[in-house]
Amino acid sequence: MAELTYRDAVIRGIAQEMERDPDVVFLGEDIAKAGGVFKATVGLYEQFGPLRVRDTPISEQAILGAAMGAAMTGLKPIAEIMFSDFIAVCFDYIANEFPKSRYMTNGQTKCPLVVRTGNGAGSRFGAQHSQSVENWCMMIPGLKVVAPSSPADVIGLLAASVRDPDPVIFLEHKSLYPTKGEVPDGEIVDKLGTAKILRPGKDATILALALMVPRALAAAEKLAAEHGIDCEVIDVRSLVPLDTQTILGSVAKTHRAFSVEENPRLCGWGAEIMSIIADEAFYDLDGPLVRITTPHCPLPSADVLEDAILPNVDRIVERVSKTLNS
Amino acid sequence: MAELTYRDAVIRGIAQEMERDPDVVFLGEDIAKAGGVFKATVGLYEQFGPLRVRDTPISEQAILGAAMGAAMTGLKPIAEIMFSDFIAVCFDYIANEFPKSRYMTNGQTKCPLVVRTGNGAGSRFGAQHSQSVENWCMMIPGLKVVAPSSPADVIGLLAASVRDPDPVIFLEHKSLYPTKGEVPDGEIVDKLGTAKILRPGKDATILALALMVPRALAAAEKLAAEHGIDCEVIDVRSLVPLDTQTILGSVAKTHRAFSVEENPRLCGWGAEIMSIIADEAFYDLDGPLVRITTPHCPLPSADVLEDAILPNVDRIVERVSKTLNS
Amino acid sequence: MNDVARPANTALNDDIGEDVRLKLFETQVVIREAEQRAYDLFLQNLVKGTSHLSLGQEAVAAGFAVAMKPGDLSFCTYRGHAHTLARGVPVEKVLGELMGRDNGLMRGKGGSMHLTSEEHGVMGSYAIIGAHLPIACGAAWRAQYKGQKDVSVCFFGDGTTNIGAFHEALNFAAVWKLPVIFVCENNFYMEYTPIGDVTAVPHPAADRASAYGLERIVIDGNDADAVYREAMKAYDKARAGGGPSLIECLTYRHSGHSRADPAKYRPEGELERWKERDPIKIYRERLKQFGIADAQIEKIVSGVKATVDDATEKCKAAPIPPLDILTTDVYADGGWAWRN
Amino acid sequence: MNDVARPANTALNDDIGEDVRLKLFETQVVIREAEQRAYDLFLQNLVKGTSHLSLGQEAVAAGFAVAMKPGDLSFCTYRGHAHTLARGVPVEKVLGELMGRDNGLMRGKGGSMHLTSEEHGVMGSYAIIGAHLPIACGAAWRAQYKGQKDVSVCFFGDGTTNIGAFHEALNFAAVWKLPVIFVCENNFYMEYTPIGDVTAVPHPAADRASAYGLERIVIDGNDADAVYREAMKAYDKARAGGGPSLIECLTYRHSGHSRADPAKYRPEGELERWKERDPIKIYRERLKQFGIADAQIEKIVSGVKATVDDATEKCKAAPIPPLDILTTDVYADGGWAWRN
Ligand SMILES: Cc1ncc(C[n+]2csc(CCOP(=O)(O)OP(=O)(O)O)c2C)c(N)n1
Ligand SMILES: Cc1ncc(C[n+]2csc(CCOP(=O)(O)OP(=O)(O)O)c2C)c(N)n1
Ligand SMILES: [Mg+2]
Ligand SMILES: [Mg+2]
Repeated sequence: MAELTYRDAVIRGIAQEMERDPDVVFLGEDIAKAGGVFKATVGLYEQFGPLRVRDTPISEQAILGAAMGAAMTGLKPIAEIMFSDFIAVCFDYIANEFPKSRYMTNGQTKCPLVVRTGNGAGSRFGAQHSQSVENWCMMIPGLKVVAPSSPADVIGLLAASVRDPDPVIFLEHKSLYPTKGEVPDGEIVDKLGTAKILRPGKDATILALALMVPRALAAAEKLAAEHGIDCEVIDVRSLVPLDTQTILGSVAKTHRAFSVEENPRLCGWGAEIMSIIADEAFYDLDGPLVRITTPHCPLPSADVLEDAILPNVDRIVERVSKTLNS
Repeated sequence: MAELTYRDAVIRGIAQEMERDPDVVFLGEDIAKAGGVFKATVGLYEQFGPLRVRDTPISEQAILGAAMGAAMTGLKPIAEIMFSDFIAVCFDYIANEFPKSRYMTNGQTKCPLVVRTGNGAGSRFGAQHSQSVENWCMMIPGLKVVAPSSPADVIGLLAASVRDPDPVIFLEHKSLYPTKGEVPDGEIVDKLGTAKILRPGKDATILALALMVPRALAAAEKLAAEHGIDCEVIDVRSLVPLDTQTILGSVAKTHRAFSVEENPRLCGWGAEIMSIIADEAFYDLDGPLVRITTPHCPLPSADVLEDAILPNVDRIVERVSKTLNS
Repeated sequence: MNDVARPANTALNDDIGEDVRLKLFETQVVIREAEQRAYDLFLQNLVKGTSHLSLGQEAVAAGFAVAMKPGDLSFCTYRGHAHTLARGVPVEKVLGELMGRDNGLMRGKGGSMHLTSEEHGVMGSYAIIGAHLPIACGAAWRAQYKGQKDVSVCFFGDGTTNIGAFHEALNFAAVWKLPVIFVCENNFYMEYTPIGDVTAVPHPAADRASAYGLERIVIDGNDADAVYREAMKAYDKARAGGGPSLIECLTYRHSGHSRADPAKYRPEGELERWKERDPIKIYRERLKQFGIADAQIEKIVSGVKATVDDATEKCKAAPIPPLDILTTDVYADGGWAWRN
Repeated sequence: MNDVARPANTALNDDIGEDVRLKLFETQVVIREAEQRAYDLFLQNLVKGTSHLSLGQEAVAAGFAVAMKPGDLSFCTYRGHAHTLARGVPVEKVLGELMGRDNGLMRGKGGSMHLTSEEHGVMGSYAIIGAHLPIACGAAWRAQYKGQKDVSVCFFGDGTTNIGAFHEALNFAAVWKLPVIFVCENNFYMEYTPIGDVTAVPHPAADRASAYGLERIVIDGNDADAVYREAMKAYDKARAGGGPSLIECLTYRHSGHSRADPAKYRPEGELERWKERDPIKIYRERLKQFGIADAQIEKIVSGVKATVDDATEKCKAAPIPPLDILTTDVYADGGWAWRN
């Protein structure tokens, strides 16, 4: 066991997989010699050399297209898109190429690659560098979509993503990079498609992802202490595949569900999950399904504004307690 | 009153607005001299001349970027993106530029433009030319998103979109182009953000969009005739702004809701609406909220396969009747 | 077309030789016959969907394919029947796919615009303009990284040179010195708009080569020998680690952009002028010039016709795909489960 | 830098003249002082978020801005403070925005990367590489369509020339003959990677000009006179209907890419060599050469310093933005309602 930052966990996760398999290669902007703009790839160039860790031009379409062509023909590329907002400039690969090739070719084409990207708000970068874009990916059939909240999950889910035979979008939360957590020694390999119950509870289920996970946990403690409400907190971790068993199992027990989403409201992952619950677990429910999201609005830059717009502990506590007490 | 095809309604809608306002200009690939690949812009070049109706290179980013710059500085551009799937190659404008500029600049920047695009399946074009991408747009804060189902709505909503001071994504369904409908004479201007109850009913609410609207209506007739179930069918028409009043009002009356979505399942507009109903109208509900969507899967090309994958009348009838009778 | 390099060599035993020439001819005829049949089947409403024919452009596909080694990789567009057939994919598989039959290359799941046969090195047909140029770079990167000697060849049209992905791919390939060949089939039109109306330079590909430090290459795309020679040069260079090439082939499509297009936008006489330079006509004469007997030529043609006829009958008799393939092969496990 | 055109004219009353020269100098000093202050405030933790300084690149911003007429439009990147200040936007508004104060240009809603002041012709700062090149085309299209005589000027870096939108915009502008000027500030680095490592040609912009039928232009971006002259030429051409220009300005940023970057990737001595060619140092000497007295120069500098000091105090004292602006101005009605 060692304490590691989420940032260093990314490095360790990539290194673990590159050591294991010489077909794992890594490309992106400023990721090699400079170690990445978030310093989340420091040392990989030195360890694995210029053929396996390659700096690219500012050409996101070339980055993802090249990753795909390499994946189709025998490599297991990891591609970095520096900020997840930039997925918009290479969205054709995310939406039309990676996820459709296997289906269209009746199973001939494989596409085992990972797109790592810095997602989410909290760095005062403003509207074009702070978005939570997990839903841009979740809504596309054929992708897998993962968003870890802890250093140990970073390593384990990254390993699982690299080993997965399908294209995986791996969303690292920028505001989690400096956070720390205990990480077991040795190889770590987790499983995609598995949510984690981080805090068992009986009164309500709170679903959260990435940066919202620590906030949901803190809110649950406060709800317990101040309102006597015992919440079960689930870290969804993997949007696709989605662990509906764990989620529906929890709702069957608590009879109430809340989502805490960093994304702007419309068509968020919470909407999807709530629509599943409202269909399949309707008769388990004791009351409304409530989503706590960032308002459906671009993100502001100033610190006070950015802090105020995201879901936070107090907003979660208030929404959950008011809903359950009404 | 005259009978018009949906295709000709597009032409008439654009012409109506270009006649009214010389600042309305129109650009896209093959839209001018050739009249558009769907023949939905025939005659506009002849009527309005080469300065107002302009063919572009195959440069979707340039098309949308140019539309934005023109809109910011005083024009009211209509830009065509030939197939909605191609939004993926210019998604930066849809996701990061149009919808954020006004907010980021604290209201300084305006962006009054319309992106028209051929959306949806049914032409045996395969996975990269058949998608329903309304949710790619709906999930982005700052856009407006419209999808008409009838020729009259095409004209009225297109006029409202062109006159709207915000960026509007206007989704024309490719399979509806040849369909016909009655259209009033003279100028037609509709209102964004308004759903339409096309068939009143008391037993369940069916929400549909674009090509799914005629199917939902046909299903409702069959449900009435064969199952004695009286469905209210709502054409959602405008995803943003969303007419939640009409929708919630209907659910308050029927106590049951279904969505019929052409899009692949995850994070569809139906998920959003169901999550709103499950929160705000929970106590109105008599049973599960059910979404009928295309499977979460790319689209096949062969006619039999394509026909089988989209929601159709029988599938709607079966889902609704089974759900209500269980 | 003043700047087109025309082959000067007319010696009997020249660099190309008889075997290759016969192969070049046969390949062009296969494409011609199969495409014409696809058109007929469309008129009979047996080909649904869209389809984009290469009638008139056969020499490009044949020249590049015949010059390939097994293991070399082709990346095509929606106008990909020609390149798919040129790699030896059976006509039946192609027509079956166009007709949406279970015997199609992808059992009807891909359709005309997405022909793929990895076993023949056809790594896919891509229907989003420009998308496959970066993808071909990736395949070439794999070859470079693994020390494998195959080349990746990427075909696209003149109109494609104006989209962003073209630019990114060319720069990327040049900087990484990848064994990838970019083949621009300049047929002078994007869909219905003349390329000159929307392009800042006369040669949409070649006039951009210098922007990537590449040689300016324009060839006669209707002469399979010229294409073959240029292809060989480019492949050799790529295999030797010399990096990418960008080759602009001047050619012309005899039919409309897609099955829906009567191509009324063409100036009068243009099609006729190009038909005089029909690649198959040119090549028939070439074969004669090299002393190949008429009978041998006719035998090839009739052999191809028989194959196409046979394929057509098989496709007509083939079942439609079963609905249980609707949601297969979304993921590598064969299924489409997005949840547990 | 052998191919840089250096101004030869040293006559006292040359084409530029004293008034413009003083304006060029002052503009550069404003940028220098304001940017240095931004850096100090960042060290004091008063500037949050990121910021991208143009220290060392002032001559480009000054030269292009001073050559503009009122009504001309600037389109900037995340490295946009310089261009914003050069159009006359008050220092206080810029620093206020960087500090997230209510007196900022956009009241803290945009931040350092999105400075916009439409009343000064600053039509936005864009943080997605390449996105604003097509947007500038659109503004130029409006001018062309309406017969208005303004030009749209779009600034971007060397690294930006490798993204697709660059290519699409250049071709589009050239084909439509738009009054738009593309200004590449080649500071030899994308974020931390030397541009030469990832670009197929030595001059990332100029060596691509011919791909769009444009003239190859490379100038000394550290000499405000050279910049001013080239700007005037390009603007005149654009206003006369002669279409777009692409101008590559060779320059260098003295600080790191952004506030987080110590710029350790630079080879030793590189920064020092460029500092010898500091644009403000160069221009101070130029002024002397043209007989401007030291005292007058110092007066300009101290005037600017006083302005920046004053702005700093005002920003420190300014309130933070009220939370009720959090969701305003998403839509034109002032609000953010996505439902009724
Ligand atoms: C991104 C994108 N934009 C537009 C289209 C529609 N489209 C299909 S083919 C085509 C013309 C392509 O022209 P060219 O590259 O010259 O190839 P050709 O069809 O002549 O072989 C267009 C515009 C598309 N498929 N993808
Ligand atoms: C599409 C996109 N990719 C990557 C980035 C991250 N990024 C910001 S600035 C930068 C370097 C830009 O280099 P250059 O164009 O030379 O401008 P400079 O910063 O040197 O002024 C990069 C890669 C971005 N903002 N947008
Ligand atoms: Mg063409
Ligand atoms: Mg730079």
